[in-house]
Amino acid sequence: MSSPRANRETGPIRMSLSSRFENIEMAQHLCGKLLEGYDLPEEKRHWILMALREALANAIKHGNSQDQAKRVHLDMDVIDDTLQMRIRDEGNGFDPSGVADPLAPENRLKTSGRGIFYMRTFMDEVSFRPVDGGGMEIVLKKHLIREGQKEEKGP
Amino acid sequence: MSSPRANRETGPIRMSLSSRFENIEMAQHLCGKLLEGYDLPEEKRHWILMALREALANAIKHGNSQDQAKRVHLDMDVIDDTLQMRIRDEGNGFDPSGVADPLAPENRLKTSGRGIFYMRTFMDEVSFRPVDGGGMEIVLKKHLIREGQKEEKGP
Amino acid sequence: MKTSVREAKGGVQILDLKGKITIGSGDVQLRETINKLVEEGKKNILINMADVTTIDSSGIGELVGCYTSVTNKGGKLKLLHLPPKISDVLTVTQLITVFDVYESEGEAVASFAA
Amino acid sequence: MKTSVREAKGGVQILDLKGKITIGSGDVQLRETINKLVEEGKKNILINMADVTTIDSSGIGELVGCYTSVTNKGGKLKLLHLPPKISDVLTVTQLITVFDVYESEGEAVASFAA
Ligand SMILES: Nc1ncnc2c1ncn2[C@@H]1O[C@H](COP(=O)(O)OP(=O)(O)O)[C@@H](O)[C@H]1O
Ligand SMILES: Nc1ncnc2c1ncn2[C@@H]1O[C@H](COP(=O)(O)OP(=O)(O)O)[C@@H](O)[C@H]1O
Repeated sequence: MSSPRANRETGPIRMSLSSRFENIEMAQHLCGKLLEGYDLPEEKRHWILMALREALANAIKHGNSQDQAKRVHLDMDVIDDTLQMRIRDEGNGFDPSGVADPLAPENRLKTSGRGIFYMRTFMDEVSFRPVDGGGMEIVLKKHLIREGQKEEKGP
Repeated sequence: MSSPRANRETGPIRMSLSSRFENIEMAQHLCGKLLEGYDLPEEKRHWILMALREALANAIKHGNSQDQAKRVHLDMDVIDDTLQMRIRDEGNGFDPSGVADPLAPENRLKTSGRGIFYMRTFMDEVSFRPVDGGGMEIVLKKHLIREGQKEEKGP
Repeated sequence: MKTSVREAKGGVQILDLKGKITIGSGDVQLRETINKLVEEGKKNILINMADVTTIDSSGIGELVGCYTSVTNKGGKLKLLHLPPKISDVLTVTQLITVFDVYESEGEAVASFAA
Repeated sequence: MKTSVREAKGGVQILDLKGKITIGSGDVQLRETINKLVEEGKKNILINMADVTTIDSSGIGELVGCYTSVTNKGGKLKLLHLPPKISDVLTVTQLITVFDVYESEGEAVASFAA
């Protein structure tokens, strides 16, 4: 019998989806399955899936402008107990440093602009890089804490 | 509100996995999610997922010789209510016409050789083609019958 | 998402939401329901969030948009039965103080008369 | 997959299987359990399939392999409580007639004495 550790290792999982919001659930479903091997508190699992949702929604909406011919690419892997998700679109990219702070008083009641903030709140690490040939890649990382660890980042 | 039909259409879903048998469940899980939109009898769903399992097992075992650096590729789509799954490996391919009939008396008690037979039994269409640059692609098709249709192919 | 509207004491409109308020599913629907109430001259709206299963930043944005449009018309929009995760999501973006949030329907309805 | 062995009347070994008998998970384990029983000289083996949730062609292959190795040693391998889908899978490959299949544990155990 192999150790539980070995059972969990899947190697990198890649998927790509047509740019439809309905497909976000497909990706969440697969990520949820990947996380099954880890004994995560339900809350933590929920925040990870929400961060993934936000990243995919941005890739579909802002990146690919909901053009269903364009694809959203998701790579997932767990390395050293850290979940790493890369979400890539086929859009024009953007400058993440230019994104407004949703907590600034003048933005507090805006109807948008909270997606990246939520990702940063729920994940340990969020980074952006432009992709060769256009599009943006966002990398989300979260350490999947083992037994005995109850502390949570995020709300 | 969009029609149930429109909700179901996802566009092609692609995934790739490292060559480990444990990953078969990942792909089944995603396929199961794709099928959720269709009101399939549980039996039918089960046979589709079993056929997918057999194709992936062959890709991992015979195609990629369980080399975890090699990947198994799965494309899924539903077109005109027909599920179409393409399973591709990075192996050396094979000649499907050379595969022995598992029902022949001399093969009946063999410990292997039933995978392709099961795929053919459970799916409407099974076809093979060698991939440029090596590897085999197998295409599995199954019509996802709507309400009022109770007839099942397969056992 | 499913929406249904009931009227409580004092003409307070209770909007029961059920399901997801996420991008492409429920977010626009929420706005349209609220806009319709506002157009009908309903000014006191209580959104019952008890059966909302998921919300994302788009859903939160719509909630804020509804708040603003009701307030701009001189009305009040309040929230009832916030599930803990939605409360968390409103808290981190400092929106929880913007909304009046109630745990009891009776108290919530009465508060509009104050 | 989980396996456990109990002994019934007449020295019949009942092997209770639980879970999946699929490639890379349970298939080899089944063979090893049966081989061990055969090596210990146990000749009458009844496999209780009631709690087998999934089987694939590898699992079926192992079942056939176990049948052959038990039979070759002059023993008997029979099946108990076949779930319908596993029965279907054995039927289409014309293996269902190879195995003696029982729905009652008592009858199955008694059959070895016949
Ligand atoms: N993948 C992307 N491609 C292009 N622009 C993006 C992408 N992701 C985010 N953006 C830009 O960053 C802004 C902030 O994103 P976000 O915080 O998620 O809020 P929202 O999506 O509600 O605007 C977006 O409005 C958009 O201009
Ligand atoms: N993807 C593949 N690449 C190479 N050979 C394959 C592949 N799939 C099937 N085969 C060949 O076809 C044979 C029959 O496959 P199958 O009917 O699934 O039975 P089994 O896998 O039990 O041998 C295999 O033994 C193998 O030689």
